[in-house]
Order: sequence, then structure tokens, then C-alpha cells
Amino acid sequence: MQINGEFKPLIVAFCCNWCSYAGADLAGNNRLAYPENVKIIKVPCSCRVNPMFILRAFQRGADGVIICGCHPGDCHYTSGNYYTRRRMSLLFSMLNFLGIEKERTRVEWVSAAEGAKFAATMNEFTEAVAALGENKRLEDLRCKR
Amino acid sequence: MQRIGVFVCWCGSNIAGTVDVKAVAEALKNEPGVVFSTDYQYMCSQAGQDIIKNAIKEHNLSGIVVCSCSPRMHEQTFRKTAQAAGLNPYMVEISNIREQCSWVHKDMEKGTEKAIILGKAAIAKVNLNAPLTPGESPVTKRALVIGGGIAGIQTALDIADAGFPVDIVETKPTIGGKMAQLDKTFPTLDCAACILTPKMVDAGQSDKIRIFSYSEVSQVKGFVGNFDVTIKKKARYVKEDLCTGCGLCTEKCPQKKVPNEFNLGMDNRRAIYIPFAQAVPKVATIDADYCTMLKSGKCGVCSKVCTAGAIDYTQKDEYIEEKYGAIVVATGYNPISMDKFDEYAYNQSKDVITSLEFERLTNAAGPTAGKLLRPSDNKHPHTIVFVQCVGSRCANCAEKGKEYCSKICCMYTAKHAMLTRDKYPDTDVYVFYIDVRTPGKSFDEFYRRAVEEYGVHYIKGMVGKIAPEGDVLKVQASDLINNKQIHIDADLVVLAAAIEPDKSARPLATMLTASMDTNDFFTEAHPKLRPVESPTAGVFLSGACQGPKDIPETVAQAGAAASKVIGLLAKDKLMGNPCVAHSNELMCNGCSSCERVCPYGAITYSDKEFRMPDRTVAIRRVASVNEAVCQGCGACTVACPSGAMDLKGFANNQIVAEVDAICK
Amino acid sequence: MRKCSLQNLETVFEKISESMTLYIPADTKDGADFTKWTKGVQMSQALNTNRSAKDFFFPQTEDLVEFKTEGKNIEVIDTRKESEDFAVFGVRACDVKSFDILDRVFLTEPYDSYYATRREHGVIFSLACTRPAETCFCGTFGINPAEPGADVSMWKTDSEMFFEANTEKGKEILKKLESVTQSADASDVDGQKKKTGEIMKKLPLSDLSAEKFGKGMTSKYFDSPKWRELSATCIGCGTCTFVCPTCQCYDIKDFNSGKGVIRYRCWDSCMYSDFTKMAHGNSRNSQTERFRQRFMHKLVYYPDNNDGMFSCVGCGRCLNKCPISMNIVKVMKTLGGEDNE
Amino acid sequence: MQKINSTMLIEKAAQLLENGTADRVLGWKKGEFDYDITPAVFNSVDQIKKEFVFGDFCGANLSKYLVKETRKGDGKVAVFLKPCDTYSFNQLLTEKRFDREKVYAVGISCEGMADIFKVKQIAGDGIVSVSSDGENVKVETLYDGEKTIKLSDVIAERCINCKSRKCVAYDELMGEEGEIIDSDRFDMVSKIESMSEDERFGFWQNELSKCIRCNACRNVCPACTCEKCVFDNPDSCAQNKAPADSFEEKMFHIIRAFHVAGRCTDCGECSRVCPQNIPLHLLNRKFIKDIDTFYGEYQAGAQVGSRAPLVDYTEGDIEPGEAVMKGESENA
Repeated sequence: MQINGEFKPLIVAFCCNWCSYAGADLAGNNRLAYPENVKIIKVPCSCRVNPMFILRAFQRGADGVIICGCHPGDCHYTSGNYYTRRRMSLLFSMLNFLGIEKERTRVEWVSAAEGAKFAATMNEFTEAVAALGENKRLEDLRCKR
Repeated sequence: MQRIGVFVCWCGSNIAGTVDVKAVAEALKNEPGVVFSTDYQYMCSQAGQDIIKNAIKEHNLSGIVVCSCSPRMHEQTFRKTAQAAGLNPYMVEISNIREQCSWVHKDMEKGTEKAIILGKAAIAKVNLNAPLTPGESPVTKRALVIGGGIAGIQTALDIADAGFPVDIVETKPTIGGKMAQLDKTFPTLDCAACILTPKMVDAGQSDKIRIFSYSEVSQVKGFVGNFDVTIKKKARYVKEDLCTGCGLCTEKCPQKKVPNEFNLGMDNRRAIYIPFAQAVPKVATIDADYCTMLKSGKCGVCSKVCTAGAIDYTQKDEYIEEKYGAIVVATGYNPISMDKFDEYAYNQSKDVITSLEFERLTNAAGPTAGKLLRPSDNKHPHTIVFVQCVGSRCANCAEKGKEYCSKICCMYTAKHAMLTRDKYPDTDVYVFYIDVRTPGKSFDEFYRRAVEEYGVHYIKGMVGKIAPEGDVLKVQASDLINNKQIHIDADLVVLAAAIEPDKSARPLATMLTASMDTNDFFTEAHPKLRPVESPTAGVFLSGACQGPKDIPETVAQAGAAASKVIGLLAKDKLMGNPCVAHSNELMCNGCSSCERVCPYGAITYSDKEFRMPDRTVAIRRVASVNEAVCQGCGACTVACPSGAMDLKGFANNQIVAEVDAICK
Repeated sequence: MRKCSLQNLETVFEKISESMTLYIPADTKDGADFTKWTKGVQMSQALNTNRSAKDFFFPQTEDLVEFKTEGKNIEVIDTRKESEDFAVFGVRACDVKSFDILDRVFLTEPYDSYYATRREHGVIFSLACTRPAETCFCGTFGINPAEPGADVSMWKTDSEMFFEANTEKGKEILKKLESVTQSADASDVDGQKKKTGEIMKKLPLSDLSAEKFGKGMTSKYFDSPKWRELSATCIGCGTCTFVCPTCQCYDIKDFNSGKGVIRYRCWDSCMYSDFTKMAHGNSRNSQTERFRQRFMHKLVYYPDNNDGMFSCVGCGRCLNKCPISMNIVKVMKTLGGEDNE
Repeated sequence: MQKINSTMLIEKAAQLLENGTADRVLGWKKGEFDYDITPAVFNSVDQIKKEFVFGDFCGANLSKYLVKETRKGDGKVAVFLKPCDTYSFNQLLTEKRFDREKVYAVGISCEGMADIFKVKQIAGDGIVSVSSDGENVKVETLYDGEKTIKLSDVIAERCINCKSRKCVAYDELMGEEGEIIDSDRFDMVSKIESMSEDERFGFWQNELSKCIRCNACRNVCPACTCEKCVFDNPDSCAQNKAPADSFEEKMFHIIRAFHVAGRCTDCGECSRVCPQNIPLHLLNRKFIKDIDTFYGEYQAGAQVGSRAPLVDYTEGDIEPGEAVMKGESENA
């Protein structure tokens, strides 16, 4: 998304309620800054994230989408993030196959104790997406009118 | 269309310092559905909550958005506030503009802009919220414990102690399990029977505990609080209520050549038997495989000698149906088979035995009346070799053994070695080990005593081969510390066989829809935080069925499982989490994808008749979600290709609305 | 009549594209399709394009209007742009005829101004057929592939292309092309027309007759048990509809872009299970009914309302493209054959 | 081994009706020309003798029809299944989409089906007749008279890359059971993987922009048997009828491929029926190839009841970041 002529990538972060959302809260508690254009959507578990949500975000103008969940083995629901891992491995590989920049999508495991990791991940991911420029390959021109 | 109220919190300067809260409240006024928008210093304060309550009443709000701190902080607070004002608590959405906005951004303009967008996302979501009510289900105040070993007994005693009826289902004719076969227990060396049998008696005599011995669970239906269980009581051909346990029949029975499983086949029992003197229930059982009367109709000795008239050759398997609120799995363990360990000559020589066999050999009630005699010739052994980790920690020999550490072997081997040296100072005792693991209370001291006080030879290294030669067992081993090969002529070799979950666990897990790991140990709901619960609500884990454990750990876990059960049974009704999955039967294909990813077994299928769009009637298989069991993770919603499965509170359209609002 | 040598065809293209966008059939790896002409794009030799010329006048999706919300106000924006002039070159007689059918739908009340604008701005150069395929049956509907019609008719011989204007628009454009074409005599293409006529008689579907269909036949065919059999394996896709030059159903949908709502229309197919779905549900619930609708519309309902004109032009696209090879020819033969049984 | 021909199948179909094994038969019906064969349900011996046909143009996979057909009435449906169709059959059974008891499956060996478009490319327009003897195809056209083409030159793309000639499910087998074969079916996927990101994007942008959303790929797909597709469901947030923006083309095909990932048996029907000749099977094959690489070889439909890779996991699964690299570099 262009703000005052400067490219600021819009990042949608899906965070699981139990680990990563709490990790994001901890980043806040510790005042660890990351870009404003990272917007978090809370889901009960990373396995709630449907590939359609990811594509929808890109359609509507997101430049990067990141999914954060509990570390494998630590899922509140025991196995949710294992499914996330398989689904996203295949989905991201497919997007890459279609020539959509692989740097625009990411899965990161962030525990409730990893506020610093959350902030660092967001900073780093935003930077990586910023380097790619605007999302052109999965955009919907109608949303940019 | 909703009537939404927006409440922007300053959180003193926590939010207001970086976010222009007035601008946020003003900007959100124009969002679709919003009819009221305001800001206040502390929304969570009584005064703040009153603002919310009044606005709900005054503006007839159908939903509210609170822009404040994290929902982890005050979602519950605001839900209660809403409820107090007559609004369904699930019509509340929190927009996290503190932890995820004001605290991580410094620029007022940018922070305000982000806060507005986060507010819009919450409004977009609440526009699609529907009032949710947690499902209620009654609780049957009775627990089932599957397995009557020390784990099951302790769990049952603790539950009974809290006043709830408990049933124990045990496949053997008596409860007691493995512990009943042990001689002494480490590290205190109390006699196992002395500490176990009083508990067995307590269980047998408790008016809250029913023991279904010689029985199995054959079917489980239902869900937490409401399990319907069918128990198969195998025919034991003895009327339990009449048998006094006098034991006369077990002395008179002419069939004397039945291998005694309690002594691991090292001696014989009769076809009618009581496993051991302190059995509970102390009731005889006829072994149908050996009883001449049952096989050929000729004999009837036991019937003749039984003055109580308890013998009934016509008895049939009986099926009992009972309702339970909670189920505890305590199916325990077994030593693995030594068949694949040819190098240790277990099948070639009677004098190569397992540690459990050694327990029987040293037990006063065992086949040798507690005298340590070699099984082959009943001679007193002088050189005894213990081999640890037989089949444990087998990373490279998974086809023979197990990858995991069996945990108890180090300690019981130390116990065996120490007791042998104590009772028979003329013996030479060697222990071969990979590592000696002694992390329990007083464990290392115990092991050190074996080495230092009792002179047990601990040798780091593995035994390569054991070959019976004449009278002796040629033990070939390596000593890793001195880097040399060792040859010992042993009289007796004791193998510390790895332990594995009981074979009955796998089919039971299927019945309970409880998950298992690759080794067939039951999986806990959370490895750290919910170690005694299975992922299936209402199913709890006790003892070695969850992983290798020694007695103190097992008893601790048994108590923990019992307390979880008591907590459940103490409730009259279970309130579910209303944010659960829901299947739209009209769209469901019955493909089972959702069922396969559900960690809780919350999804069941039924064939239903549908009037199809083309006016024909078809019977289709469709999924339905048991709301009492579903925990709301949402795995099923993505596995479902047709979108028939959705999650209340986090519905597809709600999440998409948030995405849209954020990406606008 | 005008003509030019085939070598000089490119100068004709150049000339046309000076004043308007030109589309010609060009080969792709998947067959011919209308392609925007730029220098170097060669005209295909193929009999026909995968997709019909309908797409230029009735595109698959088309924005109708846009709504923007500002606070609680809604602004209505007419998104229509005055179309630029364009020319479609090499349209076969069957596709040309399809415009008669579409015009009757879109250019009668209620008048479809979106379609009309495109019709006004488009010039159609038709091209006579020389090598019809086995799937061609335009003759069944009285179409003569040697007299293709539209604004300008064209005939291609081994070395030359001939042009004959049929409308004012056609005359105007041929006038513009005078510098790159030469005068010719109408009889120059007689031989070729005759040859096409001969081949037409030899086509395997030359004996297919539409006589048993047309106005007033609803009751005769509506309840035929043959529909069930014919539609038994129809997969309910929209292939036949979307490749058809005469199918003209559309759905109107709203797209919420977040910044406003775009109301657009897009092709719809009566073969789809959600076609004309209303609050009460679907009007045709089984695939058999939907299947019947499509063919009854082409062969009976449309003629009923349009002086007996059929809404099939025999282009054969559905014969080539249907995933299960079910098509209007099989339907006509099966239903029409009922009398004889 | 004699190649399975029309006569043998007609005889079998008639026999199954006559001896009461089944009361209707799913097979193929003669077309207007020799190549435009339609799947059909036969109810009488008479009809079978008149219209049943089997040959090199019977590419249609009949397994999906069983979902609908078994819901009608009580009697059994007999169905003829080529090896690739038997995989779909098993997959449908795994997903409990029809009652096995209501079906009598006849497996028929197959050496590959012909592609009429390839025939037309070689023989030209105006095909009057086309027939094959198992080795050569004789074509007669309006303009060029008779021509003989090698059958191997006109075998459908999907059959050239056939994964298995083994019938994995049947009640009765005609011909040999066949074997799983080594094919080069992933070659094209590898080729695309080894392109640059821009080239890959260009390739797919070009292919997918041809899509007219006729839904033929979806409706013919034996893995797409949803009672209602998300793309048709107004409440699904994904409903869409036309590729109004190039995003919609990608959305539809990515999600469709994802929904059948791990369930797609690679029967190739999607690409066969695409009127725009989009190589849709390559999307499915990419998923198959990735699944094989990431989680070990898995063939959907090889066994009834097998657990599809997307409803399964292991604790040591590859991480998405690594997976993307692996999915890209495997062939580089």
C-alpha cells in the first residue's frame, strides 16, 4: 500500500489465541516496536486459517501474510499446528509454483513467551516484503480503484 | 442490521499517549452498524462499565466493540458487563489497541490510524456475530476406571473417597496388576504386597467401588459426562456372590498342569484357581482352556467339593451396560517379548530370565518360596549378570525394541543386585548398562549403596552375546570404560526387558477416540499443562498407559487423574465453550476429512434422509459435531472442502470481514 | 466489390487499425482465437475460433455501475465509458447470424444500452467458409456459409481477399480501404461460392433438419421421456453455454471492493445448479430440467417469441467442446427421431 | 493378450443385466461421429446391443457418476472402469461417497486413449470416419481422403504420462490386472519449477487468463463431489461465477487444486475437458509431487481407507519455509 508516495507493505498476521497472540501481547508489554502496518487477526488456532483467507487478504491489498502459531508439539489443541504446517507447506509451494513471490508468505511459530521473537519476526518480515514492492501478482485491480 | 456501540478506552495514558482516542471514537461512528461511539479514561473501571451498560440500554445496542487492552486481559470483564445489561456476552468484540498498537508504536498519527483500522475490523466482525449460548449437558456421577493395577486402584480409591461411585474393570481374575507380582520396591525396599494389598482390600470393601474382574470394556459411546459403556463380564464359571474364596476347589482340581501366569509360567496351577492368596475379589475362576469338565463334560470335582455351591459350568459371558461421567484409562504395561533377542539366548536357556521373572523368583510367595534358585536345575547361582536396556533406547533396532527409555529398569536392577548381595553374600553380581539413570528422590543414593556398600560390579557396556555352554552361560560383553572385552561364566542372567503399553490399549483408544503416540502410549491433552487428561474430554490417564513410570509417579498421577475426575463429577451440568464447530448438513458430503483431523473425536456421522434439489430423496452420510466435546480449534473447518463445517465465533465470514476491513 | 492480394492483407490491417482497434483470428497453441492485431500478427487459416465473436459485444464480465460510500452517504457512479471503435475481422457466417439472435434479445425493450454501444462501435468483417468441418450444420438453420453477411462480407481465394459492403458502416470502412484495395467483380467469387455449396452437401450433418422444431412445439417435446436419457450423464458445466455464440444469459452481481461496490454482470448458464436461484430456491431443480431448458430454448421457446427464428447457428463449437460429447445435434436427432419409432 | 474391444464389453454388459447382477450399466454410448462418445446409463440389453461402444475415444472416467447413480433405486449399478478410473473409484469409497454394495465394478485393462484433437491436428478438418485396430488409426476426411496415423502419435497426453495400468478395484476383471508403471509424469512440473519466478508467473498468467469459468474441470473431477461447491455457495465468502479479475482465475484454480490435494488421483479429466486447453492437471501434479517429496510417496485411491496427507501429520514434518525451497529446488 502506498502512503504519501512511500511504499509501506500491509502485513496481515493471523495469530493463534494461545501462543502467538499472547506473544504479540508480550511484545506490547515490553514495548518492542514493529511497523504499524502489521495488523493482527486472532484465530483460535493456526489450523483455523483457511487458504482462502490468505488469498482474500492478498486480493484486498495485503502485501504479505504471516501465520503464527504455537511451536510444533505445543499446540493447545495438540495437533492443530501440525495440520497448519502441512497445509501451508503445500499452499506456499503452490503459490511459488505460480510465480508468486515466496517471500510474501510465511509461517512462524511464536510462543507466548516469545514477545521479542514476535517483534523481530514482524520487523524482518515487513522488511522482506518491502523489498519486493507492492503485491502485483495476487492483486485484484477492482480493489485498487 | 446490528446496532453497535463502540467504546474507546484511554487506559490512562497507556493508549491515549500514542493514540488519539477521540479521533478513533469519531472515525468509528460512521462505520456500518455503529449507532453510538464514545471514549473514556478507564473502560474497565466501574464507571467505565456503567457507561457501557447504560449505552446498551439507552441505544438498544445489539453488539459492542471495546477498543482497549488485549482481550486476554479484559474480554471476560466486558462480556460480563454486557451480560449484566442484558446483552449476550458473545456480542462483544475487543479491539486490541494497547498491546498491539499504542504500546508498540510511537507515532501518534500512525498509531491512531492503526487503531481506527483495528476498530473497523472488530466492528466488521461484530456485525456478523450471533448470540451464542454455551451448550449444557448433564453429568452422570459415576466414574469408570479401566485397569485394576496400582494406578487404577489408587484412582478409584481417591474418587470413591470424594463420595462418587467408581467401577473398576480388570481383565484378570483379580486386581493388583504388576505391583502384586513384585517382591520389594525401590528405593525404600518395602515389600510390595505389604503396601499394595491393603489398598486392594480397601477397594474391595468400599461401598462406592464395584470391581468387574475378569471383564473387559467392549463398547464406549457418548461423550464427556455421558458415556455409555458396555462391559463384558467373561464367564468364570463360578458364582462370585456365592464363592467364599476358601480355595478347596483349587486344591482338589485334578488338572494340575496349567502354567501359572502369575508366576510367569515358572510353576503350575490348577484349572480352577485363585491367582494369589490376597486376590481381590477372592473368587475362584475356572480356566476354560484346561478344565476337563468344560472341555469333555467329565469331572465336576470342584462342583462336588464346593460347599457354597458356587460352581456353575453353564455360565455365559455377560454384558453389562452402565453410564459414566468420566473414564480413567489405567491399562498399564508389559515387558516386551524377548523372542527377537536371540543374542541373549532367552529362548535357549531357562537360566536367562527377565527382571519380572526374577521378582517372582525372589518373592516369598513365588515358585521357589523366595529362595534364589536357577530355574534349570534349582541350584543356587553364584555368578549373576544383569543386562540393562534390553530393548530400551533402541534407536537403531526399532524392529526389535523401543526407541524410548523404559525408565524403571535402572532402579529395579539396582534393587535386584543389592538384594541379591544382601541375602547371598557369596554371589558375584554384575550389571551391564549404557547409562545409569537415577533422577528420583533418594534414587542415586540407592544406586550408590548398591555399588559402594554391596559391591555390585557396575560395568558400562553392552552384552554382545550370551551362549549356554554346559552348566554355565558364557557372557561376552564390552567394558567401555576400560575399553576391553569381558567374558563371564554366569549361572544366571537377568534381562531388564523394555516395557510397552498393554496390548488392550490400542483397541481401547479407538473406542474412546483417544489419541496415541507411535508407541501406543496414550497422548495427554497437553504434555505440560494437562498431563493426566487425554485430548478427548472426559477421558483421563493414569499410570504407565501414558508412559513408563515407577510406582510413586504412578500413584501421584493416579491421584491427579482422580482429582480431575472429581472436579468433573462435582458439576451438575457441563457448560460447553459455545465457540464450537457446526456442520451444515445440507452441504456436508460425509467425506470424513473433518473427523480425521479432529483431535477430540467430536465428530460423528449418521445416515440421514434428504430431499435433494431434484426432488428425489436420498440417504446421505453427514457429520455432526458434539458440542460438549468440541474444543473449537477449527481444524475441521479447513479440512472440509465444501465449507459445510464452520466455527461459531470465528466463522469464515467473520474472519473474512476482518481481513477485508484491515486491507481496505 | 473490392479486393486485395493476400500478401497485401497486412496493409489492409494496418489501414483499419489506423482508425480503430482490429481483432483478427490468429493461431495460438490451442487453436485460433480473435487476437488484437499488431504488426506481425498473422491471420489464422483455421475454420473457426475457439471462442465466438459474441465476446466482443457481450463480454463474459462487464461492469454496470459503481457505488461508493462516504460515511453514511452512497454515491452512484456510471462506470460506462464510451466505447472506442473496433473491427472484428474474419467472422464466419454462423457467428454473423448469432448477432441477429442476440440483437433481438438485447436491442428490443428493455433495451440493453451496454450491448448497443458495443454494436454501434463495432464493425464486423465476415468471411465465407471454404472448408467447413464435419461438426458444421449452419445449413440446418438456413445459413449459407458462402454468403456470410454483416457489415462487410469477405471471400478468400488462393491468392486474394474480396470485400463486399453490406451496410452503411461497411461502405464507410471500405471507402477508407480504397487506397489499399482494388476494384473487383462480384462474379470473381462465384466459383468459390459454388465449391462451398458442393461441400455443404457432403457434410455428414447436411441432412440434419430443424423442421420438426420451432414455434408451438412446446407440448410436443416438453414431456418427452428422452430428456432423462439425454441428460443422464450431463455434468452440468457451462462449456456449451460459454462457447455458444448465441447464449445470452447473464447474472448480475455485486463486488464489494472495500472502497465501494461494483455492480457487474457476468455470463451465466442455464446448465448451472444455481441458475436463476431465488429466495424460494431454484426454478429448475434437476439437471434434466436444466438440460431441457437449454435445448428447448434454442429450438422452441426462442422461435416461439421470434417469428420462428432458431437460436442455434450450427457453428459446432459445443460438439467439439462438450466434456461428454452431448450436444444439440444429438438432441435434435433423438427427439426428432421419436416420430419414426 | 487380446485388447479389450466393444464386442467383449457389449457381451459383458448384456450378461450383467440378463443374469441380474446389475439392473443398469454405466458405459459409453456411440456418438454422431466415431469419436464423440458419451457416457451413458444403459437400462436394457436391447439398448446395450444398439448403442454401447468401447474404443480409443472412451476417455471419460465413469466413477463419479456412481455418486448420483447409486442413490437411485435399490438395484446394483454395473460400471466399467479403466485402471485410472479404479483409483478414483477407491478414493470415492474412502470418502464414503457411495455404497460399495450397490456397485458391480468391471475393471478393464487399458493401453491409453486417443485424443481427437491430436488426430485432427494431423489429419485435418472434416473427419468423416475414424477407427483404430490398436496400432494404427485410420482417418477419412472430407478434404484429404484416407490417412493412416500411428495410434501412438495420437495418444492423449495424460495416457502418455500414465502412472498405472493396474486396476486397483473391481469385482471382475477383463484383460490383465496391469502394473504400476514408471512414468515421466512430473517432467512438466519440474520444468516449470526450474523456470525463473517471472517465467513461472508468466506461464500461469497466460494459461489461467484463458479460463472462462465454465466449471467443466470441477464438474468432471471425481474428487470434486461436494454437494455444493464453495464457489457456488453465496455464504462461503468465495462464491464467484466469472473471472471478473485475473485474481479470480487464480483464486479458483488454486483453491480447487488445494481442495483436491492429497485426494486427486491424477486421472487427468480436468485437462481433458477444458475447452480452453489449460493444463490444469499440472496444478494437481505439483501438489502430488510436493506431497511425495515432503511426506513420502502417496497415491490417492491406491487403497480404500488410506489417510490423505492433508488430514495427517508427523511430528517431524518439513517446515513451510523449507518446503517452498524444496518444492522449487528439487530439480534445479
